[in-house]
Amino acid sequence: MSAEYTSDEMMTVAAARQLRDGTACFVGIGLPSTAANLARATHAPNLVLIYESGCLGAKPDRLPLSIGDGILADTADAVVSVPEVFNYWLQPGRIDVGFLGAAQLDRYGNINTTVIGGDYADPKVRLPGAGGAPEIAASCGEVVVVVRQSLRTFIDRVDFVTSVGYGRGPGDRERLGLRGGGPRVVITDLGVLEPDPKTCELTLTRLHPGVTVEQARAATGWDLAVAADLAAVDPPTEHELTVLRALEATKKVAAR
Amino acid sequence: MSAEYTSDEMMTVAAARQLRDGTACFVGIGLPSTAANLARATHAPNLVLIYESGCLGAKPDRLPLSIGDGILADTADAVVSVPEVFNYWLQPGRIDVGFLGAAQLDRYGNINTTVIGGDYADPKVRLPGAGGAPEIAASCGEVVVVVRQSLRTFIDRVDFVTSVGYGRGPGDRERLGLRGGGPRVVITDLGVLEPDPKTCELTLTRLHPGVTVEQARAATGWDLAVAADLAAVDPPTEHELTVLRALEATKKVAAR
Amino acid sequence: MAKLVSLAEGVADLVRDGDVVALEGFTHLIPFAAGHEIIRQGRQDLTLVRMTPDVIYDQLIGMGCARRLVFSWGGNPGVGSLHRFRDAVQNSWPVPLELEEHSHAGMANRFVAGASGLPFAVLRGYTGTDLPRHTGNIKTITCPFTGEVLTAVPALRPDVTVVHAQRADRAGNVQMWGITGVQKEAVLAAHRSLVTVEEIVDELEPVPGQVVLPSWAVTAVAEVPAGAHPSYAQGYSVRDNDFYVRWDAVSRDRDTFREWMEQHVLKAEVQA
Amino acid sequence: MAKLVSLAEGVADLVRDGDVVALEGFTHLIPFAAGHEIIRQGRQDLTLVRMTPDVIYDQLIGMGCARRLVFSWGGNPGVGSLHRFRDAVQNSWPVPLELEEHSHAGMANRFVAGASGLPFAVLRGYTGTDLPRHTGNIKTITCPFTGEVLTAVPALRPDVTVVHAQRADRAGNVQMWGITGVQKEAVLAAHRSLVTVEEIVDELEPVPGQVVLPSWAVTAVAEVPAGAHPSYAQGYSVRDNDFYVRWDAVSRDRDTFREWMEQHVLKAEVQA
Repeated sequence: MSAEYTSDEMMTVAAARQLRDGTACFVGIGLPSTAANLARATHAPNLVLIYESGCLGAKPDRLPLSIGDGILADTADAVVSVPEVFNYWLQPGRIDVGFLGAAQLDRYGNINTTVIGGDYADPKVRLPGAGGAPEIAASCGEVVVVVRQSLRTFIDRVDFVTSVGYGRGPGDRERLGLRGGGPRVVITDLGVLEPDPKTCELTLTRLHPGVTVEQARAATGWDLAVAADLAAVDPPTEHELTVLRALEATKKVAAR
Repeated sequence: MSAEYTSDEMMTVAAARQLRDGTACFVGIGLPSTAANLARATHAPNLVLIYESGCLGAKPDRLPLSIGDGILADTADAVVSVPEVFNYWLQPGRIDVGFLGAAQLDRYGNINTTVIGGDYADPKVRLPGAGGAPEIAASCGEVVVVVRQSLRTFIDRVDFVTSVGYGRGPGDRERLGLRGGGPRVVITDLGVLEPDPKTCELTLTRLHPGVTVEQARAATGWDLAVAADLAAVDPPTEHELTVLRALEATKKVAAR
Repeated sequence: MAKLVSLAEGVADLVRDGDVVALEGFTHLIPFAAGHEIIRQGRQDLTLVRMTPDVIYDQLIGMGCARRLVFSWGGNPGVGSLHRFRDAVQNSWPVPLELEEHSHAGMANRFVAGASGLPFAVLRGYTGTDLPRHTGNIKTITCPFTGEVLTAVPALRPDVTVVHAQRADRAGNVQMWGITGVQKEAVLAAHRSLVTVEEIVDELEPVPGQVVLPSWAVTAVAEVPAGAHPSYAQGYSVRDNDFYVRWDAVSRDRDTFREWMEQHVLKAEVQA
Repeated sequence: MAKLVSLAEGVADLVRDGDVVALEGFTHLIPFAAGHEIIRQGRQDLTLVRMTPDVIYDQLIGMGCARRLVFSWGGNPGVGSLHRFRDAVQNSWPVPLELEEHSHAGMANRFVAGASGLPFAVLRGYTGTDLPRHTGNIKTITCPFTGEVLTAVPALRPDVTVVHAQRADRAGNVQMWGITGVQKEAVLAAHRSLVTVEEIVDELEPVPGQVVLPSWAVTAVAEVPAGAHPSYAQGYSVRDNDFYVRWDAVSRDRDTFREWMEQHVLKAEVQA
């Protein structure tokens, strides 16, 4: 029996499970960082965490509060300059997994973190922008996206392509010359989506315990494809929950 | 009264005097390194020595035996990578003076350190090659050349242009887009040559004590121009000689 | 050789109305005190450049110092959005703010090109995104050996770069360590530079992970203890994470923001 | 993750006949022991790459291991010329040696491009020299923003790079310091890499000026104490300057050279 848990906890645990031990992971701040550190503290002790601040192989014993948290430099195998992390480490395809969040995501896994609504020059909401994401999405071996699923975030066509998923469909990544594999999986608070091997369209392949297909459809701004062999995600184990909550607690302590 | 001294000592002292205190100097190994360290130990204590091994602001208390001598790293303000020394420090024109030697030098101050005689594919003598010299000669604010003068070295046209002086004459550096000023002065064991402001041709402007114009002409493979106001170089001072000999002695000790 | 100056002198001498100004830093070593001095001295019409404009840029923008922002990620790190930045973009308050928007990889390489004395940099970047449609200076370039098409971005050459570091010696040699971001490149790319430091010491003891900027590559150095607060200086201070959280509330409202700036920046005692 | 191997295993696994091989080092940390093992294992037809081929390349060339040399300065540092290199170029002894010749700036940038996953690098270099007349892969490139014409050189991607470092830990993370030249770039540019180290330790204590290569960026690590002799490893040994002077005499004559190699390299006891 699992303990009680929130949908955000389920999402973070499911995201952490996507990271294989011994791989190198380029970590965005927020949900991806929490999930990556959970993975390192559970099934993937040799996961190599790479932050765009230049920290290679960071091994924080608490959750970093930003991408430039001192704990990352203190525990890294090497701290390199920001140009170096992008040019020598990300660009040549040395990083196995890019771990990204999104403000908007479309059916082909394209990500928007730039502007919402209106047009670029006069947007409804101005978001922080690209950061490292366009090149993480282009050059990592594969991409894992973690994002809460809602009609606001899961839309048919993103207002601005900040980071390319599968573009407008099959063959687009190759045509653009992007060398990484693109989004392998999207983890949400409702379940798991994976690109259809033929159409590249994000398809619901797993649901978190207690979530229905209808709920997932209702939170998706396009006609959501559902896998024939739709499966259920295992609920968080006691151990996963304990470690995750301990990590979250360190964040609150560090913020004091 | 000065003490007895050799023509090589006179050459080294005259070369050292060319370096102004507080400037940054890109130092080749051999004669240039000896002269630059002599300058630092006498009139130019704040001369910034830069070696292509990545040592910025090296302050060796003995003569380094190679461009990668440990004493350079131990005493440098910063040790940077070889790509960095060329890209961030030399290329943008941050270095005031480039201090070079030569196997052959022509009337326009072009330098050969690549091959002598025959053709490139089948040379009479294969020399070490370019090293950092082409870009030092191109990008430093000015270049000082130190070289023993003889018919073997001072030839009408170098067999191979390894590093550009004034090319084939006035305007060539500008046409090539070279941003440094080129050779300002050539110091030999016989005297000092400077480019004619109009023709860019190396012109004998000073003679070391006891050397005649005829000797200089006899050691030059082209019809050597002589300045109307030909002057004499001051002989080495006691202090210059004492410091130079002490430096040379450290070299013998370090080599043990 | 770098001149040792007070912060007020340094800003007065080196930062001019209309300049392209980079105050660089990557969460660590953000030059807050220098940014505040720029605000106090009333600089206007600045083009602000930075990979990660955060709270100090929110303040500069909210106080009307900037007419243009060149950047790749503008946010309150670990907290969320920048409300003064948003208000300027969405509502032109207090003055309109032009944007020139890049990715981190693009901005980092633009500084590298500037530091290297090259007019442009080559990278694999931006491809397939909407950035090139809105940012004019992202072009393609073809490899003369393989024919492959890559991306080119122009060099960044700020009029002045301002950074904060842990230490300098009396000769003006600067030492920083920990996360040093793109600061070396930003200083070397600029025509002038001002470095604020936690302390000026007799001798710079070498430290693992250090980046040293020789005195002759820096224009001026000012001793400004805690000059990175609420950011941090590794070995000297820890990040004031509460401040960043509080800033979210302070900066949401124009009046609250102005009052806060009045009290904490404009009326702050200025070092002579 | 890097494998811990013996030197003999490392060379046997990673260096193959016909390979493009870079044994990098800039006076400091020259991988002599690894070069000797390559000679003992009788590798042939190698394309040797290095900015500053020195005595170990003279030995590889004199023993007939190489058919091609890509370089920017070939000499005996602080002493003079390389006689085996000269003999190969001037007299094709023991086998002909093709040359591909660059400047240091060009070679360094070729390694940077290789490490960066780019097909070429841009620099201000070679202009007006005779190098482009004899070296095919030096081209021009035009800045898409300013129209300025610059120089392009293709990326270097060695099949295998071999370097020597001070230390590694048991996980295979490598640490070097002092003059580190272009070694990081040479390792990252290569398809495979072998690092020999003075010692393998439990923990890599941080050192000022250190360059760390994470284990996952290195193929294999071999513990080879004094593996840089007659070069040096800062913190472990000093340069055997006498050796370099003696090499001048040893290497002038073909027979003396062969005898020396027979005695000091071919018959040397091989670590298992």
